[in-house]
Amino acid sequence: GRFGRYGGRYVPESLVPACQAVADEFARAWSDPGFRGSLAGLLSVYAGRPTPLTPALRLSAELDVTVLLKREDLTHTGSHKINNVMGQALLARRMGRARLIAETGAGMHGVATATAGALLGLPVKVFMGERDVERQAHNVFRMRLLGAEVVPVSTGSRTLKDATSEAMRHWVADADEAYYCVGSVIGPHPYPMMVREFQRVIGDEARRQCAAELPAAVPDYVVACVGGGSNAAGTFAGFVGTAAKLVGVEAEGGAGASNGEIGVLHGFQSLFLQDEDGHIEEAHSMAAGLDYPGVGPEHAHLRDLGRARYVTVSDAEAIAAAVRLARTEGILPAIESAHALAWVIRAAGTSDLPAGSTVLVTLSGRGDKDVATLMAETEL
Amino acid sequence: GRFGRYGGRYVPESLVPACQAVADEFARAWSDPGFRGSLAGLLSVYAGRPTPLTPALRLSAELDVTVLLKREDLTHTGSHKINNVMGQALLARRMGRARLIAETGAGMHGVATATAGALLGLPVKVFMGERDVERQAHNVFRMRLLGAEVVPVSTGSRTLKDATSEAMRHWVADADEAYYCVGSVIGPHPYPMMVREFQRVIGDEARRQCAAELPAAVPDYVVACVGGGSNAAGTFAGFVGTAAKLVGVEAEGGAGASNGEIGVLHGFQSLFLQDEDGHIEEAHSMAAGLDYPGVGPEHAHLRDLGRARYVTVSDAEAIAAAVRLARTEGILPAIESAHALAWVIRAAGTSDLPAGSTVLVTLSGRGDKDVATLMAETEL
Amino acid sequence: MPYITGGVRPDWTAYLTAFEDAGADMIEVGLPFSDPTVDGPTIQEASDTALARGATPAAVLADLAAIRVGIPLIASTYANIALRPGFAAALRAARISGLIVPDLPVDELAGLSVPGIEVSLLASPATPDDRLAEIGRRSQGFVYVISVMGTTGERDRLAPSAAALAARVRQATELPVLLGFGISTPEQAAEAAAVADGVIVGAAVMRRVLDGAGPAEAGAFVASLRAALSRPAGVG
Amino acid sequence: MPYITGGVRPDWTAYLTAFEDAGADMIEVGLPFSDPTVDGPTIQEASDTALARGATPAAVLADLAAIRVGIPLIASTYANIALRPGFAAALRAARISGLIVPDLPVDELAGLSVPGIEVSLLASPATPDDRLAEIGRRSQGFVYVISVMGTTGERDRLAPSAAALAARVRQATELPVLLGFGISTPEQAAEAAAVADGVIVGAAVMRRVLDGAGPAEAGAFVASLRAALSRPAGVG
Repeated sequence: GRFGRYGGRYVPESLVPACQAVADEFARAWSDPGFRGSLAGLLSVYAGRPTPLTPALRLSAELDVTVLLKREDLTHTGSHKINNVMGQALLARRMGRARLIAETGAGMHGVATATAGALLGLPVKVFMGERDVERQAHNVFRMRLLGAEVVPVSTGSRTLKDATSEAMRHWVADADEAYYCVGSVIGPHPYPMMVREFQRVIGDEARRQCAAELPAAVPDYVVACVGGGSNAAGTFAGFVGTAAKLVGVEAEGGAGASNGEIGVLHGFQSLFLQDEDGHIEEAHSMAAGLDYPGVGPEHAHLRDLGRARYVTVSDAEAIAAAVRLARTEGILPAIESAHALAWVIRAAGTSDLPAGSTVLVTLSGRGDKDVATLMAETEL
Repeated sequence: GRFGRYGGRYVPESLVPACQAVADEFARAWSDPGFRGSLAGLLSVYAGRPTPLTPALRLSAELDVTVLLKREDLTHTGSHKINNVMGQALLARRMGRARLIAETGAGMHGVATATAGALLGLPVKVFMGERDVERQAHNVFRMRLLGAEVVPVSTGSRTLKDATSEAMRHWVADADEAYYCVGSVIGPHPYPMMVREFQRVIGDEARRQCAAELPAAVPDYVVACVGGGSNAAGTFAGFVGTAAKLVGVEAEGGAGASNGEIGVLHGFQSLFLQDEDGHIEEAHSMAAGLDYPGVGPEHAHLRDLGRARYVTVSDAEAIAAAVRLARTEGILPAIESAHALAWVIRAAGTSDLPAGSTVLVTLSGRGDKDVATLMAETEL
Repeated sequence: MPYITGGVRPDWTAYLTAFEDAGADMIEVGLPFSDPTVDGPTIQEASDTALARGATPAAVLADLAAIRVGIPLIASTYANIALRPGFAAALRAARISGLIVPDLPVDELAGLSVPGIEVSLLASPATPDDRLAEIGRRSQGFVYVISVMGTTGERDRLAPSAAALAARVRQATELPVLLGFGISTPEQAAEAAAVADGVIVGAAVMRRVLDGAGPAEAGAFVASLRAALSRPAGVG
Repeated sequence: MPYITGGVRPDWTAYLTAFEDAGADMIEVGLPFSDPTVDGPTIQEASDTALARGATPAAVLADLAAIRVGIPLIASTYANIALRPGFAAALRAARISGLIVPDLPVDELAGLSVPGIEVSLLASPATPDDRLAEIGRRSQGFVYVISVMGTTGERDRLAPSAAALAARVRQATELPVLLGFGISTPEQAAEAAAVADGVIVGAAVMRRVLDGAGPAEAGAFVASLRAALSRPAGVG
């Protein structure tokens, strides 16, 4: 359950058996070809895998680096989140659990969980801060369309952190029946490891695609955005054993790996933004998926090892990168994914990313959800 | 240029040479393995083809018919429109045209054309009625993000029909430089035939997938929604030579094939809603993509032949079908595509679609664009 | 040949008499259609105005049947109207002698059945020679030469392409050659008449009608155009 | 053992004296944390109130260092606070003798270094026997028995699971067994005391404090609980 100094299982005693049950069942399932076949089948016939590796030809010419885009934006529901929730929902069914619970901030993980629940006929309860319920009425409605129950949380700041607390409380009280579906490579063991395994399909596919497309078989750089870090963890998993340089790109205002200190939150030890008293600080990013004060424990470990590098990008750089990709390739990326591109654009031609390099960028999701935000922020 | 009584090329003399140039170049391109290879390559690495054939397991169990969904909702930009615009944009480039022009109503075809233009570096001019520009600010912004110029049209009713007229006027004045990108199986020859050919990838893929998945190799029924009718034309093209029964589903308020009379509009002869004086009537459907007073000429011909059947579905039935698919399969279809499903739901178990049948339904697009409309129309 | 959109004003037939008095040799009467895709903004506005007044092709033709005009009347309308059953009979009842259908090119002519009515075809600067020959062969009454690539509407000066095309059309037909699209001033009319047998003036007339010009004023404008045509035999 | 959130009111240390006077055997002092994920709404509200007042673990411990209480003080806080360097020294300076860290289960105990402080572990109804044995072996001071699956907070009656678990824990340890979670009335306290060595009452006390009960009123509530414990030697 550890990645170097990080990870672990910091949960109330009441939840230890529930976490252990998930860990045990995941271990069995992951070594069961039947389970893996079911998951691979769903990801293929339902979620649209494999996703393409798209050469960004015009952007590459402008930057003088070869940019390859791993297209998670083309999956069902529009982001890599589906890889993970399909895996966990199948696991929950295998465990005989009666329902799924999840927390959500902007609503993306909630929609993904509601989707998986609808597909498998598992009722879904999504905990969401009251303020987020108001701000994200579209996604609330979408979850309800999918048959999920959205539970508004009125405690504390009435946002994601409170929704997370409430979901955990609910899990404690209903640990026998409910399966807690975590949305990123965070949480108590086995979640960070398990979610990485469910997301490694991104990296494994990309590795094969690169081997088929690139003379060198492996790109020089592999770049992904990092909030909790699940799309990056899944991407890196395919390349950690190669010579590719790994780069995780955080939002300036939510840079746990870049600016955090060691601490414990949400069941795991990792790097968190916190004040001198040990209180967790709020993250600030226009990208809801990067708006998290910590980072998955494996990323903290990869940073310590020097195997991956973590950098930050501002909101403004991310917006500019999103617009640029739309203009050059006809692809509007999620503002989260645009962070990864923004670093590539900034670094191209410098010693960080020399001219002539080949760089794989994971487009974790599509930008349709961000059009309103971009409209408010951009003059066209 | 004819499909039985329908089709033709009813355009001003000024445009005849331009249409003929498109027809000639398309004929050359379509028999050129290089062109077809380029297009197939882009559809694969860029647009995410092939799209899956997803068995709708829970809905099938409820209806007692086997429902297979052809997932055009998973393509880049979220609908089958991309198949056509990629083909036409490649053709425009092959013809050395300097820019693309298109008209759009709700904005979907405009966004698709802007996408193709951005990818190939071709400037795009999209004509859009002023009222639509106001109502569809999101899509206008999206087109501009993609680098397209949106030209508001202030004549007449300031909606799609005026945008179409204005685009054709513009084409007349700029026929040497501009390529007119038509969004459906409508318009003067060669557009209805050419767009069908670009969309037949839907039917060809589905045919192969059915052959691999179904004991009978071919479904009993093939169902698709019909506005102009491009996703249906593309789907039907793969099955017209089989024993499958073809069903086109129109919106009650835009049922050219079901309720229209022979006439000429937008350069082609077909079935149109019109009054006793020969004035074209406005269509009324909550599905922007079905809100068209006519139908592609090949559909009119298939109807006359009895080879395909055309039926209508109300707005309310379509909404209910969209919600039902979200609940049973975790897929929110475009409200257009929901029309096809609504007919399946209504007909299942009747002599129109007997219990035990196998039915292929083309999900032409995803429903994300319709969430606001559904919110206004549905109480959850 | 001046143009008037049928039904654009309650007194629209009075313009016909005024145009006749102004020396017009023929008059083109537009039958309004719901989707005038080929027309420019002025004629489209006239068409919308007529439709909003409840004008229908049948009503316009009925208005014509009720009056007497001493010069030929040419109807122009869209294919959707022209291809309807009974259309030829309605034209004949209104004493219409000719027809222009701008969205019905020569290739689709076989589908149009209007016995007793002369169908004039259009030629455009983009039309190649072999096609021009067919148009010349199959056109009736006259050939309508589109002076520029574009739609109907006023323009500052006669396009240079006009003369060249008119000359090419003359090679292809014995019929009179009329020049249209974008002719709006007596100077342009004179220029045009130098290369063609006559001119068709649509938008420039309708602009004035839409701006409130009554039959007398519109007739005076037509007279000014007619006077500018140097050749007395021109079909003005 | 009553509970108070450190820093919840300016006069919060006065509650400690009141609880001592009311007969409490020990007092649990909560050190507020920004993300109290394990606590129920009442304690979370108390924690947020304290944080809003600017309470920090250091300030709360400094408040304690400045007063004298004659009974043991047990700190409770979250792992993120407990694992920080210097935490043990701060506890000792505040004369804290024990520590509860609800999100730090026995598996993670090795990472916690608080020499001189007794770390009490929790047992839950879901804990299997072998694990209970390890908890009994490694807990210090007492074992905190979670009477129900769920978070802190008031409930109508003592859960039936409580007695069974308390008995299982007794098999696993020589330490006193304290029952907590959901005990809010003297009747429940009496029920609990019948199966355990004492009870921990948190939310029921804090609800009153948040509703405005001063030290005297809160002390009276604690006294009523204390009186209900039938066994005089009970750790109330």
